[in-house]
Amino acid sequence: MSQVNRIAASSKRINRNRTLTFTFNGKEYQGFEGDTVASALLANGVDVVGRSFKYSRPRGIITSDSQEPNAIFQIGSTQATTIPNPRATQTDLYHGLAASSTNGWPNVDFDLMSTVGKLGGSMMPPGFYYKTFMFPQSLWMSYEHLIRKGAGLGSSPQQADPDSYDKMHHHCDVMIVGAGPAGLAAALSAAQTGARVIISDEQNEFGGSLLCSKQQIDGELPSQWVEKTVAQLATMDNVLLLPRSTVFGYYDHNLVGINERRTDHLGENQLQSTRQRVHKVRAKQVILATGAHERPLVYGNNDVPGCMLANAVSTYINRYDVVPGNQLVLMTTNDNAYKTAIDWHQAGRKVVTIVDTRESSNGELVKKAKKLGINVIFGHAVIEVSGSKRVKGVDIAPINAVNHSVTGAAKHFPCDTVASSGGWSPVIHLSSHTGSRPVWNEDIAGFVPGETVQQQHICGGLEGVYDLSKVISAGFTTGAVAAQAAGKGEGSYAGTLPQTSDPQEDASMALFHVPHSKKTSRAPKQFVDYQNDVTAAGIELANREGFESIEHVKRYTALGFGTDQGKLGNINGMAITAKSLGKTIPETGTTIFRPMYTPTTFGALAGADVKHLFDPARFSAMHKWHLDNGAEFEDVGQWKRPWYFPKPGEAMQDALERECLATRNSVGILDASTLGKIDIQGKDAREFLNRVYTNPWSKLAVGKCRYGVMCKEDGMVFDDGVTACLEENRFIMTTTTGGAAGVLQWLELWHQTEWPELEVYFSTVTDHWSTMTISGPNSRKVLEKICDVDVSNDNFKYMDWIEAKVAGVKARIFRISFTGELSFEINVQANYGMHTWQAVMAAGEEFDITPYGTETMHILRAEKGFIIVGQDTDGSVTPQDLDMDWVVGKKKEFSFIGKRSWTRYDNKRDDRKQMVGLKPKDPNFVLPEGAQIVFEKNQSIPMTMVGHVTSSYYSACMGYSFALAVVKGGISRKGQSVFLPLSDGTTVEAEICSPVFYDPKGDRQNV
Amino acid sequence: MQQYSGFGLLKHSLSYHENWQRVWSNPTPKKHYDVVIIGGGGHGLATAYYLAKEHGITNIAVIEKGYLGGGNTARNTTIVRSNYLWDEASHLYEHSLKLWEGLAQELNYNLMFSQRGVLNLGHTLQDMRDIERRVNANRLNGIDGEVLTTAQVQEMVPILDCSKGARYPVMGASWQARAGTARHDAVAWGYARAADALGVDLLQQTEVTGIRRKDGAVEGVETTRGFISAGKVACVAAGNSSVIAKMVGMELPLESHPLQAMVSEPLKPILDTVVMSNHVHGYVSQSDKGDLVIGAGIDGYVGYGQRGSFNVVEHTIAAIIEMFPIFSRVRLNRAWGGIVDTCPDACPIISKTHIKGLYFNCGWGTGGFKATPGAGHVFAHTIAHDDPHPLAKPFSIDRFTSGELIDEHGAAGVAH
Amino acid sequence: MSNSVQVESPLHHAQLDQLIGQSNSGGIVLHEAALLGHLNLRGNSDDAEFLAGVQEALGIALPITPCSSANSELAQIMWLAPDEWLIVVASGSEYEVEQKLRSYLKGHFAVSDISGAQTILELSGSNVVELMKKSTGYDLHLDSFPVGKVIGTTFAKAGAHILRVSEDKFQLVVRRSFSDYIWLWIQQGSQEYGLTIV
Amino acid sequence: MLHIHCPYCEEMREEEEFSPAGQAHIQRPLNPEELSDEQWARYLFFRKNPRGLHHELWLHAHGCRKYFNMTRNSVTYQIMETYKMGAKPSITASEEGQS
Repeated sequence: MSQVNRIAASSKRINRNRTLTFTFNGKEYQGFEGDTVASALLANGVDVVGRSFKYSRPRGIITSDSQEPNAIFQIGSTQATTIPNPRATQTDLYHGLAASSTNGWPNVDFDLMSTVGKLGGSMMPPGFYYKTFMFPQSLWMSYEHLIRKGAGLGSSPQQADPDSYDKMHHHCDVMIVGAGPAGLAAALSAAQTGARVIISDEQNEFGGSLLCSKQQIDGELPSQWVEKTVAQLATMDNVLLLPRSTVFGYYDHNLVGINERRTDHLGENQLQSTRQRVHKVRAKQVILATGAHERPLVYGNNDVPGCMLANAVSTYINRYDVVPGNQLVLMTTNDNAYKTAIDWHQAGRKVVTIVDTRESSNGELVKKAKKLGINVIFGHAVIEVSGSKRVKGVDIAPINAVNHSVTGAAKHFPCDTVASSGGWSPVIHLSSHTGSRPVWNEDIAGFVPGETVQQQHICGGLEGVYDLSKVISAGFTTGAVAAQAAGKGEGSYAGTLPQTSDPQEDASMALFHVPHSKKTSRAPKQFVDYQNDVTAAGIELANREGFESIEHVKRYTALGFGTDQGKLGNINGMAITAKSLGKTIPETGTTIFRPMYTPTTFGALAGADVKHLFDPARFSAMHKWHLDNGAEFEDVGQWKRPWYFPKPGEAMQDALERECLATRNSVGILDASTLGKIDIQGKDAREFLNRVYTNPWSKLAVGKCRYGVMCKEDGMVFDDGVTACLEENRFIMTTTTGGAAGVLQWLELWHQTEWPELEVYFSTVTDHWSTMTISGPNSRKVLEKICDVDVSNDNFKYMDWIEAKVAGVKARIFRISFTGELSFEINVQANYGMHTWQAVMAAGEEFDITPYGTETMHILRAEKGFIIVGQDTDGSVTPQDLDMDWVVGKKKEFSFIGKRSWTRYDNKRDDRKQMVGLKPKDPNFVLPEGAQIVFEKNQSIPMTMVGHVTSSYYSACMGYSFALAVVKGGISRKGQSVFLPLSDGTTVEAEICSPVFYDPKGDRQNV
Repeated sequence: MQQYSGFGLLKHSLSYHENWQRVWSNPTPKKHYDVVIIGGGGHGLATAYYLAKEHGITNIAVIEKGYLGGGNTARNTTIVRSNYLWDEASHLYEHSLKLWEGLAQELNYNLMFSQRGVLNLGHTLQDMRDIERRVNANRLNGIDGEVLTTAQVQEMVPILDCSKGARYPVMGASWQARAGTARHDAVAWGYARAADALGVDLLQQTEVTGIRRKDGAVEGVETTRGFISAGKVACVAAGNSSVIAKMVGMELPLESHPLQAMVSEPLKPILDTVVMSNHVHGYVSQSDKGDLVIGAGIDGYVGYGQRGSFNVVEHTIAAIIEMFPIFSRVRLNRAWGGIVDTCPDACPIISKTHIKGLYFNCGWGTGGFKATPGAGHVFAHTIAHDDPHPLAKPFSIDRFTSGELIDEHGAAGVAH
Repeated sequence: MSNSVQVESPLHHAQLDQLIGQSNSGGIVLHEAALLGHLNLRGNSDDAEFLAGVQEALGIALPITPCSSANSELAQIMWLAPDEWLIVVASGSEYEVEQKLRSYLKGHFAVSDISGAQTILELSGSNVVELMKKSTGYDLHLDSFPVGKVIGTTFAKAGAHILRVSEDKFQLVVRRSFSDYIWLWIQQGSQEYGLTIV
Repeated sequence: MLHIHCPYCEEMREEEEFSPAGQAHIQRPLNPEELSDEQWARYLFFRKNPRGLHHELWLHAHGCRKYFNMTRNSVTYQIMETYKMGAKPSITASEEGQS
């Protein structure tokens, strides 16, 4: 049995010369190029495509578009390429496609869960979770475990995605969303003004509703007008056409987010290009031409496979040559849906009857249907469907829509398909994304876009205009108006409009929920939102329980929370709520639609910003040397800094001890290029430094360096570093690696916003300089070998800087020390960084010069009690807390940043946490960094914590472990013991001491 | 109050669920209330409930301009945890967590509080120091917590990329087993139902337009349904707190920012715990329905629009893929935004004011949901006694003057 | 002391010179204009004396229209901000030009040598605009981004200054420490077009 | 996603180039030492945070590195104007009239 529902070739949208084989739930089927998975399944007579989420009822395909709630599949043949939850109605068929249902066990045709659904269904009204599973408290996690087992639709891939994704930015005058009749007309008319135009459509080809319409334009099939128009647009340089491109979001200031599916229709592992591309379009004007979605009617058992939207049925017939059944009952509230019966009839299959809920209609389509011999019953409705895996028949009864009642006996009609149409709902989603509230339009019984602050235009079905001639005409006008608003053209379309004649239609009826002879609560289930099994009875129950706001109804019943986001059911749900509360629909209110319009691939949203491009990795000029020499790296901000340099087979601690000892005993070298460096010039540079640093700068002489601390205005330390006076009015400031950008911004902030009168300029020169620090008693000997000036202690003192040539390269050498050893910080222009580094390494070879990384640097500085901002401080520490009052200027005239805050109550407490050293009682035990400190060892929990360890190491040079810590009132507690209760349950003791452990007098750096 | 139970459910199913009682009534405002609470979100409703239940004050109105639980309660990612760094904050959040643990039974409403644990990943050495410090502090405060190695993290969440090849490799994590998630709407509804049963008037679709004062004390509130006299007025308006404060000429140390969150399409169970990463700026859990629930960082500008900028969504999703490369083909279903009122020290304000009878509970930033029971509880005490609850005391608005800030930025650098 | 001083541009490690000639069909053509002299100039563009001083030193008027650039034999000048310009000069001449500026300029100004801090990547080829669209949110249409215009903007997740040299040729001024990231980005973004190194 | 006119570059740029920097027109007190703790706290921490028109400070971080002012509606996100440092806004909300 193959493609039983495929009728003789008539549509040009499918290519009968290309047969595509695919599988669904393991069974092989065939379709044609141009099919969607849904059309191919219907062609093959597949009825049941899934099971419902809550009740496990068999479900079939209902729609032909983004509204589809049931045909949600798992598509893909491997654990790397599988895609959870695409809609069959929006998935182009390709050869070898493997699809399966996402629910149903062991399979969708025989689902064990459905027994539970049938028995337990009545136990599962909306909100049932909230009312049960509460006792005993201890068992909830077990209940939940079972509940979670039933969660979800499709499955996440288990392996990494082989595909890549990217993004593109665009700017245009007019962005048109939707390439149906309105959108295409608008594009043409806007483009003809010379405006830059982008038009996108979610379908695989342009044309929208015209692809499945038979209403002639200029005497030809509408698809011919589409072809001509698209061809014309394609020749224009100022137009970008984006088919297969869904606008998922409309953001502030006219930014439109579009996801283009580039290879999905070709199959898996199409690695020749990115799989999907997000286009971010900043448009001067946006035209929304998103059309309208047909609305189903809500009636008993309306979820039995074979119940479909009328327009979807027409689409399958006209676009795909697929008639999804044999005997049709059409239920409608309007003339328009008569097309479906006519299409069905003309396809050669039987129309059992048209059931029109109105008392009468004399529209042209009604007359045409009657003329074709199709039976029409007015004033009736399908109140109930029979069948389980396929419609077997319907009960049709006379109804009174005004008082919502069935007014007579129901009559049974056998059939296998029920098409319903409750009118149309404009696709207002995008217009809601930026906060615009939709407004109810009584004439079309639907919401249309409300007021907006966006530069936005709407036309066509979105406005509630459905006559093709009016839609096309509105498109041409809107295109011209939008172009003019963007500064192009005269605002009107001068060309001739294509001609089409619309059938005269009688008024439609505003009906949403079809009455049943039983009360809604007792009638067969009448589904509103299929995916979440939300029924009319459920909504009424929610209303009865007091959930009256439409948002409460949604949240209580899950209405609109499916992957179609309420496209199919929201309006019906609102109408049922309104009716049950005795309000109008606008009084009941609408809900605001949010992005995404349809679900959007994570990978596409991330684009190329994944893996090594997730965040820029920054490198110094010597990085390759570090790599070649086996460095392990530490992430510091975006920088990759050498952490330590293990020799083959060496453990980390061994490497650190070797690096420390080498530096203390001979010479070590550190790549310090990542420190921030800011060139400060201008006659007020000194004054500026006085204001932003805590210490004074007025007297720093040319050739000298000084350490400085910066506070935020709240008095807390936020950066530190050495600043050198290069010339009378020129300084070079260093900042921490992580703080570089922030400090420059900070300086600019104060200069630009508060003190523009100060003559000073700041320029970052971080990347200009490569910085290598040689440190240790032999560092001078190394430097002397390659430096062209006298660097003896007499000529080049501690805290001086000089200009010299190092290895033939112009350098600034700073005699500053972060290790406490004799140190020289050599700065060369970064293009010479590698050269100089290698020259220093060569010169140091005889002293066994040892490269070290950040970890050894941290140990050596901690031995000297030097802080690291961000490790020893955390934004709640003042210079006084650090026992660094010496870095606070006492006589500075200007009330420098941070100063005022130190006189607040909290800053004057004497039990503030203060920086101290700690010596563990066990000299071999390294306290964990982050260990908490208590005074009372035996206190029960909660314990009174008085501080914590900020830095802690084993010192190979001193032969014992040590730490830096903050302790309440610690400065006056030196010599006292504290206790550290550790996470393994043990408590260790340590003694508070000076944070300067090594060479407290500072002799070593002064030699 | 009608008791809920499995048995009740069965009974009602036999009568086609036609006889369920209203969960709350729709009263006409009285002329006077002892306490008027501005804001019918989770915090406001919890405050009303505890005032009625524990302090015997039942002549209370909760005034809500929209619908109950419609603000941040309806928009958050529902994470509940108490592993904060500083004593003051961790005590408050732990107080809250303890209340969470018995709340479904107390309210007779299943809030689906699910203690599936929270992992806070560390990606740098400093992250790990901070984690160690925080976990140690938590343990000594009697709050559960563990520091996990990369291997332990990998074992717990096999789908997390713990390889060294990641841009920011996972170096370890903190783990709080008692932490988890809850069904956010149910929290508001559960408190509303219980408060209503205790006699609290829940006035929805009612907007406060002014606060009337006399001699430095509140008299009542002007509303879209007329003047309502009140002995005390408690403002629990979250993102709109500054708007209410302005009615009495006050400024607050707050900025209201957009905070965005998003969910994927529902997936079969794949992620059992909550995984958070401050460093790569993303956090994710999987709901009982199967959605991946994802939180983003806040937008830097003031925004009352309940939406933020798209680049925040892009970055957040990239962060999720950085952590979970297998989610690359999963699809994002919906993204939305809330308005979070943030304090300079990332800690809330629970405070009396210089106006007698006027109280504020605000500034929760990204941490409000998890605090709902605790905040309501201590705020009710503060209102009832006109004196701060001991746990609320450190969160007085005076701290901004004295400098006694509780700087939680280290623990809460990213939204949660 | 060694006589041969090795100099390495920020993209030295990518060994672009070895990739030259490997492919000629790429829609993207990349060239590193390496090791040029880069000077950052600060000053007040309302100060006629300052403008005159620059003109005298460089023989070319300072471009003071936002986002404009100017060229002479000696130097290429890019507007970065109302009080900030990038001056690009021949390799090795930066010191001399800096001194010249210092000698001609009076009053409040600043010059910083940043030759080591950045490099210039020249991107051209038939698909160059597409690659640029992947990388920056700026409008690349000639009406908005004409030849000679220079903008400071984002390039992927880094910052960059971008100068349009011709309709299909751009110069990117990028920071040294970000250059490897940008090199990776360009390779990724060029994959579908092909990349030719010249 | 905001689209912002930089008053220094004199053209529209994408939000990614900018960083917001809080409320505009907060002047640092000239005499911090003379302020009470309350006054100092007000300067440090207390903000208007209006629902409606807001004057705020922005930095063109990836462009010209200049700080500038913006008047923006914090509900609709419409930008009324951007203006240079030192300039006064031409559009202000009357104290009462803010939405």
